[in-house]
Amino acid sequence: SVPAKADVKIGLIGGVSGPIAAMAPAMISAAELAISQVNAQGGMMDGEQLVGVVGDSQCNPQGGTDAATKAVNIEGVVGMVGPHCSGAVLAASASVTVPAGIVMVTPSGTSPEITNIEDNDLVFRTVPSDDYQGRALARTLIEQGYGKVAVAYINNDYGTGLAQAFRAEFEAQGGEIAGFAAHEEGKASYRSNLADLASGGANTLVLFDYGDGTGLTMLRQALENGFFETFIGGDGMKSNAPINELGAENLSTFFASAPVGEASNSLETFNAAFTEAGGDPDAIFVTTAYDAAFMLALALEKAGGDKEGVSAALREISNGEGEPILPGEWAKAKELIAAGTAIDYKGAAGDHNFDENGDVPGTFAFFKVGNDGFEVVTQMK
Amino acid sequence: MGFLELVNFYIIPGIVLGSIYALGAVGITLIFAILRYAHLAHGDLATLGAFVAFAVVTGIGVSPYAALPVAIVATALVAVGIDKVFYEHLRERPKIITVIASLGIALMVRAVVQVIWGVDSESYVRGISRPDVYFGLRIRDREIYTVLAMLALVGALYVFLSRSKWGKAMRAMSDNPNLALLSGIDNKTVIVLTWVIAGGLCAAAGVFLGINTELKSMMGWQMLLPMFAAAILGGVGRVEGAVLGGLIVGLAEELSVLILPSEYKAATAFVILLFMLLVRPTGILRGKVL
Amino acid sequence: MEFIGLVNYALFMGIFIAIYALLALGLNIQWGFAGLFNAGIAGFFAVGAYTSAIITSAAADGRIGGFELPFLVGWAGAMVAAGLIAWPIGKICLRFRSDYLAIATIGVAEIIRLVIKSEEALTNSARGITGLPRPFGDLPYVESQAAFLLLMIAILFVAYLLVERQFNSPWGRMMRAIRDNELAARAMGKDVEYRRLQAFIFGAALMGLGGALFAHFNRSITPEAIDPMVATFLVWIMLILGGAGNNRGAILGAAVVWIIWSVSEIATDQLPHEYAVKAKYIRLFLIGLLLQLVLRFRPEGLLPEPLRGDQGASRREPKSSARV
Amino acid sequence: MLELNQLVMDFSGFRAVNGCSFKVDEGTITALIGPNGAGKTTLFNMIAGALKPTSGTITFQGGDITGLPSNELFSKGLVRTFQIPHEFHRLTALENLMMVAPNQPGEALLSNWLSWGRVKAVEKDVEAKAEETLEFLGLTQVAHERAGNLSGGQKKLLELGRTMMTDAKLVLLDEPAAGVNRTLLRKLEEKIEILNKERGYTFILIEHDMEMIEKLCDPVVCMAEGRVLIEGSFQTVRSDPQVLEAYLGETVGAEA
Amino acid sequence: MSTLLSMEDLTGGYGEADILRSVSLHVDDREIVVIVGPNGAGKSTAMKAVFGLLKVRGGRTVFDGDDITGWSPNKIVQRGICYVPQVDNIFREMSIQENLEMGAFLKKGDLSAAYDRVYELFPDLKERRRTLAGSLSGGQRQMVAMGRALMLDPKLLLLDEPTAGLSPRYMEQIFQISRDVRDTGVAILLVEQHAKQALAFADRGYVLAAGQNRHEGTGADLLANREIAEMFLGG
Ligand SMILES: Nc1ncnc2c1ncn2[C@@H]1O[C@H](COP(=O)(O)OP(=O)(O)OP(=O)(O)O)[C@@H](O)[C@H]1O
Ligand SMILES: Nc1ncnc2c1ncn2[C@@H]1O[C@H](COP(=O)(O)OP(=O)(O)OP(=O)(O)O)[C@@H](O)[C@H]1O
Ligand SMILES: CC(C)C[C@H](N)C(=O)O
Ligand SMILES: [Mg+2]
Ligand SMILES: [Mg+2]
Repeated sequence: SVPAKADVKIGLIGGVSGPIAAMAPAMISAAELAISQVNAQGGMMDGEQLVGVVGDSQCNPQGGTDAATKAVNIEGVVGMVGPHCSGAVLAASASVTVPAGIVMVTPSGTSPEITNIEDNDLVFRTVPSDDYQGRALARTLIEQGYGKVAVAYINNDYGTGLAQAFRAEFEAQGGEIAGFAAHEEGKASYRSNLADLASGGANTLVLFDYGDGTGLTMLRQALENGFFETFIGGDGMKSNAPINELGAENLSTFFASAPVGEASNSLETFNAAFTEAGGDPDAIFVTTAYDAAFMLALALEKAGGDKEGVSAALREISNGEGEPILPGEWAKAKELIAAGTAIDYKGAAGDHNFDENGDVPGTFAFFKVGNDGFEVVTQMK
Repeated sequence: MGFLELVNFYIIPGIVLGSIYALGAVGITLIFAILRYAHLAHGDLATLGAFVAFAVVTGIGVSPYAALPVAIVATALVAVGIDKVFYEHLRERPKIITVIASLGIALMVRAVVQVIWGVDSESYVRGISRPDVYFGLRIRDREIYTVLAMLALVGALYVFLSRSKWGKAMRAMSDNPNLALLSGIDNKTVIVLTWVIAGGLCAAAGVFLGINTELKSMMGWQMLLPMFAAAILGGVGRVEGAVLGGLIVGLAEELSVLILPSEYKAATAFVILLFMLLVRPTGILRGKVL
Repeated sequence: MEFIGLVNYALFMGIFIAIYALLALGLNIQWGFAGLFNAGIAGFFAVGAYTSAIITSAAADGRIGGFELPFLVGWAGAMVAAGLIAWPIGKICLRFRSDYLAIATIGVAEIIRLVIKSEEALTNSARGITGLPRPFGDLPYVESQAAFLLLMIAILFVAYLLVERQFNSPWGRMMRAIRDNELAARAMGKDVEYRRLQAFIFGAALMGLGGALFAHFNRSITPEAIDPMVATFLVWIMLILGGAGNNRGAILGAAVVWIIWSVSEIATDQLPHEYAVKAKYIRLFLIGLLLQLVLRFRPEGLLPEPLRGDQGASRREPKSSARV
Repeated sequence: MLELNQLVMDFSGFRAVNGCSFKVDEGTITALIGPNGAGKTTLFNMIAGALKPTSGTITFQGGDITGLPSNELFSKGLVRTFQIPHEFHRLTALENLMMVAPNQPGEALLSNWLSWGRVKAVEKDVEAKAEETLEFLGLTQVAHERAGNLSGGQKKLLELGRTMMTDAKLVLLDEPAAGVNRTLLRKLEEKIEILNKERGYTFILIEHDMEMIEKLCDPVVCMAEGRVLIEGSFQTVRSDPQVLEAYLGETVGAEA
Repeated sequence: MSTLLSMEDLTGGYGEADILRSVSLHVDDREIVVIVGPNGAGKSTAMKAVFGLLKVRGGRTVFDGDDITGWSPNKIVQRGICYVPQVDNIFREMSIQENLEMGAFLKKGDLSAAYDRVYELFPDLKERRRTLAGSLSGGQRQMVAMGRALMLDPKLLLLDEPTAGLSPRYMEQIFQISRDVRDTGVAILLVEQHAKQALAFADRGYVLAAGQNRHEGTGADLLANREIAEMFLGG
């Protein structure tokens, strides 16, 4: 008989309870999709199962370090997807994963501070730093002919990061910012905020927020009261919630940017698979979460299940050279790895060629709301 | 900025928001005065009420206004039940114990909501509704109903408290529970009554918040601090004070955008509160000094 | 799971418990002894953490500080800053009674939180401050954790001695008297306002230290850490469960509550994997429920407040009291 | 020693004390009597700094003390008791007395570290004195009981005991006899007399117990409706028809 | 004359320790009974025991034929006992009138006769009936407390030191009222430190010390006992 083989565990650490409770479940199930694909297509190495250990980081450093410690020390994970929130990423990497030599790939920690962590090359992310997306969006808007916009952003690292990068680039490109204001999440009314922003005279509102959170409230109140004509969101707004709650017919002037892979059928492949698994592929950060888990699995496979080599392997499987691997192509990748052939993962959220800091530059697309959800308007550079 | 604009985009939203706060603050102020503790699970009970109504709305397809009574009754029952199971045996203990217990209840209620209804944003009615314009004032039906319902519920409560024997008994209980007992006032009934009222109003706050925005599992928790500010602002134990406090907090939050950077909107309630405590520590209407 | 893993986990819990115990001790000075209902712990925690971060981090564009001073200077600075900010807050707020004070301090803490979150030049706004030095940070994982824990225990021990002596001295008696009856204390010649302020500042300084230790342990501080739930309410739960008015109770409470908080996740992870996400909500439910159970069966806290005047061995046992 | 000059106290429209003036000489035991609600306690509250007079002045040993907070008055040697006991309910009876002792070095934060020896030495003296006082009041068995659990009368005794813990110059006693057992009361009377004669304390005593007043007090001031009705020796006051009518009633008056 | 209230070998206290140790006493119909004793003897505790406000570990209380041990206070009030505690005996944040109204909480119908009676007894209260009771002087509070209990026409009135803090004139009056009330058919059990005056007008008295019965007898007998006078009544 075959000797029982130990499972290979990775941590799926996210803000299940706490302020981003509404976003975390979709991200976790996207990562689990990757895991189940791995297991369905032969598992790890000699057929070991890949197991995702879910931990609750509560979107704060206290919870993040606690969950990470448990995952690393009690569960014995050899890699980690998450935490979701930047504060938790910063804390958990400094006090747990980096000292323990565990690779961490965050799918949503977007703070520019993550770039600077002294991490012995152990902290990666599949989501571009807010700096990149903000700038890319600014350039796209200029190209699309928006000259004057107002910006509303949620007052956290995500919103602040995007908004500031956006403003810098937009103004540098000759655009005019006619209103720039942060807001706290969770308030019942934002009409006065909107009125104030609208008083600057812009017709377009750039909204850096979450589509299933405060961003939805603001979008609704803006539409209902006729503030602004056009609405532009970041990836946080590219969520199904506005379509479900407000109706696609009301969102004809709503656009959002989000990271996508260059091989855009990567995204379609993922979308199909995730929809089949019962997920919402337009939910925020699901593509990055999926990619993070899938890449971690590839790296572990390449490193032979040993945490030591994961970091190097992670770079090798997606450095742009080698046989392209699309989302879900585990069996193929496994074979190639076994054969010693170089592979290059082309993810749903981008190609993920990590720079020396473990960041990805990200490629973005600009979406509009069509009849069946979001449709790509144009690629962004 | 024109006058109409001020009214449409600052005053009216402020009043609607204030009415929602007021519904919650009235319950908080009653519990404060009669049972003498800060009930930190109030916000999450409001969430529960909102989701109960949601279940009714999606289950049998009625409008949220029709579901409101169901939510009120259900939440009132839950509140009474929570008191019986968890708070009752702490009655003789220092009040801080119950405050901490209510924090635990907040977590438990929220967990129940999250397990049953999940964590996604929901709305009672899909789509958007644009306001009607009356003489340049942009008002939605739901806003009128919110304010009217608040006035009706709180007005009825006010009459009950000042006219009926049980209303007075509630005050007596809040004043000197032992002596109330010795006067033949059945403290159990008074406490049940308090929870029925507080729980019911709290559900109404949740439902109206849901009607005016969306339903989220954290919606109540996020309303908790402004509701407390409103209760204290109005004077503890004063029902009409809580309404006034709620309206002031609501209006101030909306108007604050005109003078403060909008990220400080959430602080306005507290700035007003601190200022008021400095000049008038008993609240706008003279409340209890606890 | 390996033995060394358990050790690591235990070390980590020990560090967190020690940090929270400092917060609980600070709160015990304010509530347990002076009767001050401070519900703004997060504010002092944050001021301490950020002060130390500014003092010890490397210089950065666009915000003040980055003095790169040793962490000890940062910690001292944290205590001073938290104490200093407590001074005007206390001046204004301490004249409010119990629940009013609570809501006033919550308000102040919220304002502090918003300032920290929004003021780029002061705190690097929402991104927080990173790259803080961590004592023994260069050692390998286990050694580094162990050394840090020892340092925490040493600090906690000193703080405990400091507080305990104050409590058992006439100062503590006076504070408890003021807590019980302000009017009478004043009539007996005690300067109530001044003494309250003293206790408030003393407690706040410890909270500030707790914040600084937390920041340095994680090498970073971000606004997410000053969420009222984990930075204020959790500390209250610890103190009340441990036993307000009892320093050992405060420390024990920190340990018990943190262990419940952390271990409950391991417990709910036993649920089938399909429920992995729901398990986290159930975990919160469980935490709430355990809290109810402890309060039900130990309503005076695990270690009730001692009747301090009755510490002599020869003295008779106090009658238990019906009401406190 | 103490001089009250046209004191007035208004409570939102209600005038509780209405132009009250009298003097208290050093070394006397002055009685303050009068019907319920005459304003006696309110007067005490003003003298002791718990209330700020609406108008009028108070001088104590030649200095104006109007409106000074009570803790400052305490350090000038002015101590009061409360009619409705204000014990520190979670402190033991013994601690209730010990905390009163003035100038304890251990009340300063730093001296608990810099001069612990001295703190302990002073503490020992204070404790001895407190125990002695409890003994005298018959409270020794409840010395280590929480004061909140004492009986009504025991709390009143504790009130009185606090005044014995300091070297006061002027002691204001608000109905020390109410609720106190009569046998014990006779002992208290002796003690007050001793404190007055030997230690030179000056007393102002609010009382409704005529026996006690007769035994201890001279002069007697009778208030009614916020004003001084009459002032003089016990006999003069007692036989005054107005006092009889307003205060003493028939039986007690008839005994006179 | 039949026995209205009887306390039989009652033992109990607030916590672990027994404050009352086998205390027995009884009150007959239309009787005024006074309890005297040193401070801390357990007099107030004995009264609270009637209302079940402490842990009773032995003995029982019978009222008008019913064993009321363990009943809830509001049921006992309904059964016909009114109690004026020694301390904390008013609703501070309610007006005088409302205090009285709460006293009559269990009474149905028109209260004006009851109000008139109380205001007649304490005219000082009448003119200030809208004043919050918490701002009253010590003596005035005592009047309100007494008035509250008189609102309900009880069968038995328990008064814990009703005269403490009252001026001599009112003290007289309280005793007079007690007699009047008794004459309308109400029995009274009271605790007094004005022991001589109280024993002089009471039908019977008990001396309690250290939680135990010490002496029992008619008022006159107790007053005549030299030892009692010296030990408990102030010589
Ligand atoms: N805080 C207050 N607010 C309003 N009225 C007050 C207040 N304090 C006292 N009074 C009123 O002032 C009057 C005098 O009260 P005070 O307590 O001085 O009387 P007293 O002479 O001490 O009577 P007693 O002998 O009954 O104690 C009373 O009528 C009382 O109602
Ligand atoms: N709530 C309580 N908890 C614990 N012990 C108490 C409590 N109340 C009273 N005691 C104790 O019970 C004993 C009797 O008290 P009680 O009040 O019955 O005395 P009393 O005879 O009424 O005295 P007084 O004449 O002073 O009112 C006292 O020693 C007191 O310390
Ligand atoms: C899930 C998101 C809210 C996380 C956010 N982008 C952050 O960096 O904290
Ligand atoms: Mg008085
Ligand atoms: Mg008594």
